[in-house]
Amino acid sequence: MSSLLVLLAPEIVLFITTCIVMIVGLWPKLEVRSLAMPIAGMGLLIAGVLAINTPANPESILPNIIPYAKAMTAGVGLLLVLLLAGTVDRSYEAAVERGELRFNPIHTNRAEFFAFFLFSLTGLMLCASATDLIWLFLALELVSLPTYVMATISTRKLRSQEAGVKYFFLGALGAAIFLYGFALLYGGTGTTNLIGIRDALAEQAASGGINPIAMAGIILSLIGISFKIAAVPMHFYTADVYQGAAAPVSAMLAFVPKTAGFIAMMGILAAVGWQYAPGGETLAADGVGTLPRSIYVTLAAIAVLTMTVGNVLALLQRSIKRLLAYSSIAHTGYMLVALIAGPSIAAEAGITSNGLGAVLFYLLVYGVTNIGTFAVVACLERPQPDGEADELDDLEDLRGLCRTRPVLGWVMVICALGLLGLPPLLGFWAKFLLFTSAISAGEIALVVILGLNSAIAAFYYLKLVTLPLLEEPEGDAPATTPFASRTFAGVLSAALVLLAIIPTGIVDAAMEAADRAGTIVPANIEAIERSITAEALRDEPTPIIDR
Amino acid sequence: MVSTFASMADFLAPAQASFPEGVGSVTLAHYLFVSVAMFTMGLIGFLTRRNLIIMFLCTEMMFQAAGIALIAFSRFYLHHTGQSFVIFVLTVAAAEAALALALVVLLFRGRESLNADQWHSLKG
Amino acid sequence: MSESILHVLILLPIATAAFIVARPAGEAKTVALWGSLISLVLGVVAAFQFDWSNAGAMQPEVSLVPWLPALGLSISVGADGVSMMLVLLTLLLGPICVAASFSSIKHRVKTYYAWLTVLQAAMVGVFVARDILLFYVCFEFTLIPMFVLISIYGSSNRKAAATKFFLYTFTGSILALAGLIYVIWFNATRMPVEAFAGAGEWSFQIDTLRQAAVRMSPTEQGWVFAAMLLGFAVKVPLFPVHTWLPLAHTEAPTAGSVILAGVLLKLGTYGLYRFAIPFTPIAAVDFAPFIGLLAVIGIVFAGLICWVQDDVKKLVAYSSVSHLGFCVLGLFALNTMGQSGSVMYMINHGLSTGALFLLIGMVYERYHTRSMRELGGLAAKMPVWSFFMVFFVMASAGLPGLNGFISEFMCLMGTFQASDTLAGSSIGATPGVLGPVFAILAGTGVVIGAMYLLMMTGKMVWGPLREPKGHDHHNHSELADDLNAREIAVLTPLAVLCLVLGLFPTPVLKGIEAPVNDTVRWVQEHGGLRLYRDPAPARVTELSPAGVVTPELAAPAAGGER
Amino acid sequence: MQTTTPQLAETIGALGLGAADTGAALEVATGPAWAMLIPMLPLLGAAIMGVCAIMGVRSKLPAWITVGLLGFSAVLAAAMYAWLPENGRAVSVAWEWINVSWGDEPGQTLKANFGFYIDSLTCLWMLFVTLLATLIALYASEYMSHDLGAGYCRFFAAFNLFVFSMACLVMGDNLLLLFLGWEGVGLCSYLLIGYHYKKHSAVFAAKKAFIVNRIGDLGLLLGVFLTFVHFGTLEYKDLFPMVQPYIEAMRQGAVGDIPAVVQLIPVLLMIGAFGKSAQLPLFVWLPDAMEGPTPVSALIHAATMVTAGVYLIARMYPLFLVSEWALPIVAWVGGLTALVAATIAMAQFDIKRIMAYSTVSQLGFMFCGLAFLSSVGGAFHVVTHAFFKATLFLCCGAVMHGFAGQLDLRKLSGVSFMKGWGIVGIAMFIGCLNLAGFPFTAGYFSKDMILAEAFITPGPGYQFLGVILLLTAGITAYYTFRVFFRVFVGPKQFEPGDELHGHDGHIDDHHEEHGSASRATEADEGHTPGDHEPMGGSVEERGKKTHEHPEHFHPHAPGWAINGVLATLAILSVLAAALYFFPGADKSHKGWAGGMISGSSAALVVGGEADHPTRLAAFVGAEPEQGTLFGQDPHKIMYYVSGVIGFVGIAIAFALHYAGRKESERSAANNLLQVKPIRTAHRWANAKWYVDELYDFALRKPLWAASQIFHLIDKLLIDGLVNLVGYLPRALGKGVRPSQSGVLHSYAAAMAGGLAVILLIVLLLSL
Repeated sequence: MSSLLVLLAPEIVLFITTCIVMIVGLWPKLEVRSLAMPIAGMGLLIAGVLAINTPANPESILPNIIPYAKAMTAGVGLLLVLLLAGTVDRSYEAAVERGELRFNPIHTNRAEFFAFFLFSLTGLMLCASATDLIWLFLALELVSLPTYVMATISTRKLRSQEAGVKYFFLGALGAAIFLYGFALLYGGTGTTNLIGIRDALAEQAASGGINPIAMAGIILSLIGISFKIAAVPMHFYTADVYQGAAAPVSAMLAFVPKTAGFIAMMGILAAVGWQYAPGGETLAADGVGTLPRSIYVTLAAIAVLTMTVGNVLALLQRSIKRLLAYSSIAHTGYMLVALIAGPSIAAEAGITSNGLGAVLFYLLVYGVTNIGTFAVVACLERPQPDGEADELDDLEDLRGLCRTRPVLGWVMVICALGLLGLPPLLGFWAKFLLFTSAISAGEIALVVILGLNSAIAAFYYLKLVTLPLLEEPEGDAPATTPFASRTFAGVLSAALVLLAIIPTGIVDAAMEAADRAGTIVPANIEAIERSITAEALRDEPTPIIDR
Repeated sequence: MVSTFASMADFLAPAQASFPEGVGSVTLAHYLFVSVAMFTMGLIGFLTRRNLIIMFLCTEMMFQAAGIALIAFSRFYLHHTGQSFVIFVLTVAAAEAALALALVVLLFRGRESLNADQWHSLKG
Repeated sequence: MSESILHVLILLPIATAAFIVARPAGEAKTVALWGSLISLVLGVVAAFQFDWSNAGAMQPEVSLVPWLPALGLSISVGADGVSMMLVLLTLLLGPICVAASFSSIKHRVKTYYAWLTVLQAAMVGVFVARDILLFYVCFEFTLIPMFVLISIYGSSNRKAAATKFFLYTFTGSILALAGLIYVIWFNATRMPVEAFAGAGEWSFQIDTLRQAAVRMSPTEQGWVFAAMLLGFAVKVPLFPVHTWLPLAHTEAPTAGSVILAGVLLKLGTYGLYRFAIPFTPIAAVDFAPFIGLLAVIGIVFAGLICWVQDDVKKLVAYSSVSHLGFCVLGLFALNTMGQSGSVMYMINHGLSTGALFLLIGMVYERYHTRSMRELGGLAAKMPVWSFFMVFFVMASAGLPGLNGFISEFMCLMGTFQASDTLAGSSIGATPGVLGPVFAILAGTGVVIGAMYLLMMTGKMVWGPLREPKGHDHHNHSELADDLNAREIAVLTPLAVLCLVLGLFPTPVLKGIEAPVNDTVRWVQEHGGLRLYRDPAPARVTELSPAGVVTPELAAPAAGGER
Repeated sequence: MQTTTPQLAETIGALGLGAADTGAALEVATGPAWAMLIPMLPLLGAAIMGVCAIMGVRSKLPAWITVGLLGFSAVLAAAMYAWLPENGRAVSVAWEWINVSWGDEPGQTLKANFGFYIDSLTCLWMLFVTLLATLIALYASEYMSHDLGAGYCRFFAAFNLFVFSMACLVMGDNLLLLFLGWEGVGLCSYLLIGYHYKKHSAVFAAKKAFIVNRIGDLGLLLGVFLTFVHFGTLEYKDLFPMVQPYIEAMRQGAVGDIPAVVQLIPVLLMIGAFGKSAQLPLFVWLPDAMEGPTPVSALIHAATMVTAGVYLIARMYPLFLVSEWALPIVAWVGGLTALVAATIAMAQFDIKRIMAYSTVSQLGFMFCGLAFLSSVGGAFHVVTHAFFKATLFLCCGAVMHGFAGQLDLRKLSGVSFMKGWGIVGIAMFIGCLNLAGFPFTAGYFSKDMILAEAFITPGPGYQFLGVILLLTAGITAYYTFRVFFRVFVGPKQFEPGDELHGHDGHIDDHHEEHGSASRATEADEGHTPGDHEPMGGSVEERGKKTHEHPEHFHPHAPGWAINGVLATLAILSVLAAALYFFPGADKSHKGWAGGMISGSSAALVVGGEADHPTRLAAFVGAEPEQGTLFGQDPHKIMYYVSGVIGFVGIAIAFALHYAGRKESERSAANNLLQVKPIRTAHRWANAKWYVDELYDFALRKPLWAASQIFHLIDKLLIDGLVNLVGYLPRALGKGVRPSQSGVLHSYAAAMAGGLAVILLIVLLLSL
């Protein structure tokens, strides 16, 4: 039990922080209320530090994932906290400040907003700790439910409410689907423990194929979770929600549920394993293989469709947030490729071939980079007739930004190039790992499609580069929000993207996190070891060479 | 197709023995059928109805379909995992319901309507 | 040659760029000029330190600065003869481009010079990279500065041109990356550790990967080659994927065009030379006729298109397509003559076409048009300009005695030689798959080259003076009618080099001979060219007592069998 | 290949032939370093001219420097001749030019030095090249004096550069250096033809010359490639010994033993020769090249550069000998060119153009000489032709200079009798006699050597070619004297040309103040851009612009430099005949040139002995037979035949163009033109048989159209495809966009549908 507490320490810290934030957020004194954000940050910091030192959990199907995943959550969470400043209650607080209104805890949103945010992150961390389908289900719901509220209340505009309604109802539908999938998976294997499921599935596969009910469960789970990661066919909400929600919330939506979804998918797929013979659903004799065929085909189709749909739709957008939403869909597709590739059997040869590690690293990079772009949107505003300033969300608003608001402009330029994956920025290394892992798994076709999609993506990312950097500004400089922390968040992420020169430790951590995931099916360990040896022995140089 | 169902039937065959005498003729397959039917009905309801509250109720129905499946499987395997899962599902469903109602109220204030089709200004 | 000097060559431009940004705009050009001049001096120092007697080997022997140890990535630099030459070319064009921009760049000066300098760092990085990822990083990074230079400082249609340039080359190079990664993976997982140093590891060292790559099966090689070809052919640009170039050239500012033609296009041919061919020799041999065909089509097709151009810059841009066709043809002759010629071509094209772009830029600054309908007979008004124009046109047309001839001759000769059919009976032939037919077809490009270049000269330089309507230089530009001292100073080094390389190319040829010989030998060993597979006595030779081989008597006998 | 290998020497010795080449070539001496000065002095001159231009020298200094340097070169050439040992060969290497190596075996190193090969053939050529260049530079010092300043410097820079290039061409010790010179003279020709760069016709002619030459050069280049590929070397000293076995095979009639590759080499090389020496079908550039200043026409386009083709064949003679096809092709091309060019020359009115066509025609003779296995005849004709044709051109130039650019023979008459024109007239007369082949002139002897061989050399249709050449000789005599009788004798009458001096060069200097724009506009109206102009400028066009002040015009008699040079050249032309008898070591019809040739690669045999028996067996088919003509020594017969034909030609010219002519415009010939067939023929010949138009129609226009089509293909199809590919994602996006309708239910339906589809797929997959 105590070991479990150690594993869950970050979540516990976050939960405590949440409680404090809830109270503080309702405090009558503005100074104290304002502490909600710093306190949330502190909590995240502590949780992150704790997370780094979390030991491996042998009971988890992804035994090493916790430190990395939770630290990543905390780290990106910190950036998000900076970004979230002033998202809600801005006009209300201003009115209170001016003395027009008296503070009334009923009318403030601050407490629940930050609390929900922390809850969501807690859920994300729990996802990483999950060893059981029930746990996973609860964690996923804990991630999602707060975000529904956050999207809805992020602005007082109707579009936020529209975003909320779409997000919530479709989210519930998605949740129902993966819940049903979980139920079937349980039915097909007789256990909800992921390791148990893994063993049961391996046993089934070895004795004539995976049980159809289990298979249906896996498929339904994956599709249901596709909603969280915004993959086809569950991606429809993405653009509408990101556009409707305030930019900081969109940034969060692009990271938190997506990460949760990917971690959940990794868990489920790890239970399935990547050791099936290509083209069949039996275990590969040498332990080197891929996902079961139907899952493989499903995921591959989803991956291809997701990146393509995301990119081609992003091409047409004028709204920055919509564009970024579609780009977020596309990135999901990219990551799916690595997920399909899985932890290469050649993992011993080099960590660069571990697809799960690549996904984990990509998630971090994507989160950071994406926050940079959203931060720029979050920092720019246009005064509205109704007094409440509105975000600038049109591409044209970026025109000449590097000249009028150099900091924001450059943040946009760097982060867009990072998303594009231009070397030597952080995004390139992330994409590079996707490439290596997918090629290691022999997914050449997927890699080529990924490459072509990156090229399509270049077109709209270039817009994000060209407009601020190269165009001459028109008219006055756009107004900026008075929240320095947002700018700081942007600068911070841009700096991270730019100073990609030393992500060594992080890559290491990501790879370590994914280490041994899914490769330790007991029934297969021996076969795999044998195959590795055979591999080394078998490979003689082709005859041409030594002449 | 045939083989799939055949293997399914194989899997379900011992189920009959596991259930108590009183409901002897009701197999796991029956429960699953009910569950699938509920899920499908929920889905169809979600797709066809426009009222936000009814739509939400439909998702609840889908949740409960999963619940039925879980309980059936739980009984089938003769352990409690599935049943405890259902407890959590119910909890979550309750939380969701609370949230849904709050949301619906908020939305109603915005548009004076509960028709889901009202919300289509964000698109493209 | 020390490793640090190469590091400095990469880092100095970046530092210069930072300095430019930090200083006021007025000082930008001075700083940039000094920075690039210092780089050039350092480059010359490096060239002196370089052990030319051992030009075939990468120098320094070992270079490893860890960069991303997690990925096994290091900053590993070095140069052999070929790299050194191309680095020198890059460094030479640096100050020239800076100085050529003094009068034409008036707004956003700091941005301009900063990007121009950063670009130099990336280009040097490409040529000295011994780590495949460092290469790729630099290769890709060149896109950004060029993109910025074109889209801010170009002419009217600049944005479309820049976008097209970026997307086109980016698409290609991503696929090339996939191919390169495949090789990396192959080495890491399919190579037994004992095969060679670095086998079975996630290594990014070009030398290591080359050894692994040739062990791939022909099919694998084919795919990897195709991927790399896509990436590099776009950059070259080879015939059907060339359409971005005329657009980019036409719209780019003068210095941009110079860099583009002078160095950036060479990244493609260098990539083919350094990666595509030695990595996948079997595929290179198999694909050679196909690529040869594309190159020949490019030579003729683009050459004829030049002939009907009105925009003189576009003409020179298309001529680049045509010229680079020779370069690619030489590479795929897969013999020393062709490949040395090709490397020479890279250098020479950089000098002469770069100079042509400079000249056109100078006229454009004065007249703000590049249309040969509006502009002509400038010899009457700009004799110095005309002298340089005719000079560089002749260099470009491959007039013997100037640099262009050496490389054109060698590429064609290499192509001609590379014939398995002839290799049996003729002692000067080498194993290869191109042969006389390709040389003859490409040779028509020489005539076509004369046609369009002289057409251009005839219109621009000779004939009665034609100036754009309403042109009055007094209110147009502060520039003198003819070239001023700065402009002459920009052109003179290029002209001198053209002459020197035309008359005394041997030192350079010897510098690139050793590495090229290594490459060729490598390709022939691993690519399965006929004579090496079967070192049959196809060539009858007899040793005289004096130890001198006298093939002449054997030749007719061997010939008679045909 | 520096040492003789015993076996090889033995073999060659046993063959008993080619010893002159092989023995010496394998034992190549080191030439004197000062021989390298012959090309380098002109190069230095070119550099000095550049300095002069930069310094703005506006005196005749450039000319004097040029004359001095070239004169020194000529002296050195003479010294080189004197230095030349008996049958000696020497190589002076200046520096290593190109060296690419990929192995140690023969044929694995391509080496080309900037080195100079000195043998008697080189000396023969360099002697007349440098001598003529010096004289013509002197002439030009006066002729170009209207253009003092930058133009003057430019002229002499190109002039010097030309001599340098020509020296490289002739002296180069390898084919690549020859090619350097080959293209170098082409460049100088381009620059000098286009000297009057403001004239469209000049620019066009220059371009045409360069491009047409480039076509030939491509052939030459391919020949060089093939030479290297087969023999593994480009250096003469290594190359020639390797050809010997083939020569032996040829001598024994074993043509089949000679690889086709080897037989192909000369065919490729000769394409280059045809281009440079203006033979069919590449002759069209030379007449247009007359746009250049006359000294240029004289030196480059008559005396020296155009003989480069002859030199090439002579130099590579061993290779030509071993090819079944090469020499017959050369013969027929040469013969037909001679005839065609002569017929065109008959109908021209521009005297420079007549001379140009005559040059083409005479070059045809030289080619025939080479082809008839009489390299001596070819070379001798080159030398004599160089002198008398230079004389003729310079006389024409003097006329042009004096009469403001007037060159139309209908507008000039009796020039010799005008004050100060005596020397010109006499020189012209001597030149004409030579060209017409008047007995005992140099031209007579050299032409006979070629004509005679036509009838005794076995070859495909050579006898018939001989007849053609004889006919051509008659025509030559006619058109030569047509010029003389029309222009230089007869009633004194003239109409000045439209240029005050030479061409429009110096007009600029005076009119600069009027502003360039107005002049440009004028020119624009007057001309279409050069590229669209029909090929060739014509006399008529020039005649359109009437002279400004005809009344005040006085012919500008030549000064001392022109007269001096003309006199010298005329004397030299006469003296050249002496070469035929000097040094007389050989049979009577060999002469000095025979001595020079026999010691070089162009030699057919060793020494003067055993001439006909060693004629190559391939041409004979079987047994070589002693050639005779009407049972006599053909050379002797030819003395009479060609003498008579020359007389006839001159007589016809006299009758048609001198007898009874009262004014410049009309002569007896005009009556003849009333006859319709003659008029038609005249019109066609005057229009140069429409060859230019044919090329324009058959080559240039289709190529132009193809280029336009390519341009369209590039723009629409290739780029269009690229753009389409670029547009595809957008199109796809537009197609997918409706799915993002913003309606909750459609999203839900799509999600459910997607779920269903995926489940279906999985179901199907698991079957």
